Amino acid sequence: MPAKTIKIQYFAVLRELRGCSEESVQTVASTAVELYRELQAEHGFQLDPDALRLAVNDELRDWDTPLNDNDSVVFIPPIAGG
Amino acid sequence: MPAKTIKIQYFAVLRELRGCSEESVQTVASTAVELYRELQAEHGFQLDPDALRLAVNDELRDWDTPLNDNDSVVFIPPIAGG
Amino acid sequence: MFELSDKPIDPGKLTRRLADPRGGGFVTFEGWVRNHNEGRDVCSLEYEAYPALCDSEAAMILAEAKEKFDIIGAVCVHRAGSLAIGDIAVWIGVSGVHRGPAFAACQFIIDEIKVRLPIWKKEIYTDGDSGWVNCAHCVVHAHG
Amino acid sequence: MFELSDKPIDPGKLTRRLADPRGGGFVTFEGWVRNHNEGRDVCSLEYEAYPALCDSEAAMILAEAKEKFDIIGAVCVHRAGSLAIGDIAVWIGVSGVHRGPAFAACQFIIDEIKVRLPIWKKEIYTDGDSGWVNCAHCVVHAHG
Repeated sequence: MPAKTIKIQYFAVLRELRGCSEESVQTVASTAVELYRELQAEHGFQLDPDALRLAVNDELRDWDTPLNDNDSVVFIPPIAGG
Repeated sequence: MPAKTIKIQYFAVLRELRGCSEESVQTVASTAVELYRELQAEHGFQLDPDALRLAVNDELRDWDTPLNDNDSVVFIPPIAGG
Repeated sequence: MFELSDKPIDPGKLTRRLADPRGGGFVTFEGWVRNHNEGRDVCSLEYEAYPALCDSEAAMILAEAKEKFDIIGAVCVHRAGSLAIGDIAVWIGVSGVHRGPAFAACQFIIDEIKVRLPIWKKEIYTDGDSGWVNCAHCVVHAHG
Repeated sequence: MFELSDKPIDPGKLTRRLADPRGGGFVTFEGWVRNHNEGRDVCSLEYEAYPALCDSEAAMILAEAKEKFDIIGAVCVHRAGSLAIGDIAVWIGVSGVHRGPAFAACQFIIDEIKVRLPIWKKEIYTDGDSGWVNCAHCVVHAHG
């Protein structure tokens, strides 16, 4: 499976845990949940996917959404607006 | 029964029908509804007491409230605030 | 706090009276003068009030709201005099620690204000006619 | 209309956008920064937002409100950045011909905004500690 380039934006607690707002990664992950598992392993994120929501290309998506080259991904921590 | 002096304030449609905002009347009426009936007879008010509410000395009262000398009375037409 | 006002209502100023560091939710209601009512084109309005009874009824309504709902503060101002389309006829502001009670109290207050405050509204129509709102039958009888 | 704003919210200016001669009832909600939350004394807040998804979700919420309720217009502005106690974090205004739908729509919009907009709130406490609201377990795990 060829590697894809995925842009990731981090917000709030994940931005602090990762130590940056944005990065591009090379991955062979076929779905968003696989990508998240890779990042968890690499950075030690302790948040379970169940606690997060997912956006791909700025739209809310399921965790088993397939990833394409140049997709932009956001893992959304528990929100607290208003 | 001795005559009492009653101050009457008129508002809205009753003020227009009576042609004044306030007057003092001498009356032997023992209750507010009797006074209203006298005024109806004198000025041709066609509004039924059922369509009005009553205040005596700036407090809401029943129509059979007894009147005392120097009481202040308001007959309240249907309201429309807000 | 309730006030009958002959002057335009200033929501910003009234809001500042309700500022409170404990407050998390703030709900306001403004009643605006509409350009139509019951199928007729309205040009302007005259509000007439019975001040003493307005004050005591409004104080009672605000006290009831504070008893029924978990709110911090409530303010209501009602206009008297001549109003144009778009003018604020009544302003209600309610602050609370949480928003649910603030919404409920604000609705309660305007509902009660509408049925309990001795205030009358004369509509002046674009065709030159005019009439006391909710008093169509009074006028008919008066002319009858 | 929805807007994320880095600057203080001006309710008067936003209200003027909703002025409409047909409007009879106007309801607003302001979310204020409280000096306490879940038993802790709060000193200030940082709001962080994911702008692109905020815009599309908020547009959807406002469209849903207009479909569900008989209203004329609805505006929502949410702050981003540093806020002090008493600052307006979110402002919603809804105009309607009648007040019932305006109240219902305003409540609907704030309820949906709270659960759907990707916005995060970091509370800075008077004891110097800080934390992401609704994310206590995230922080615990992060330190674990």
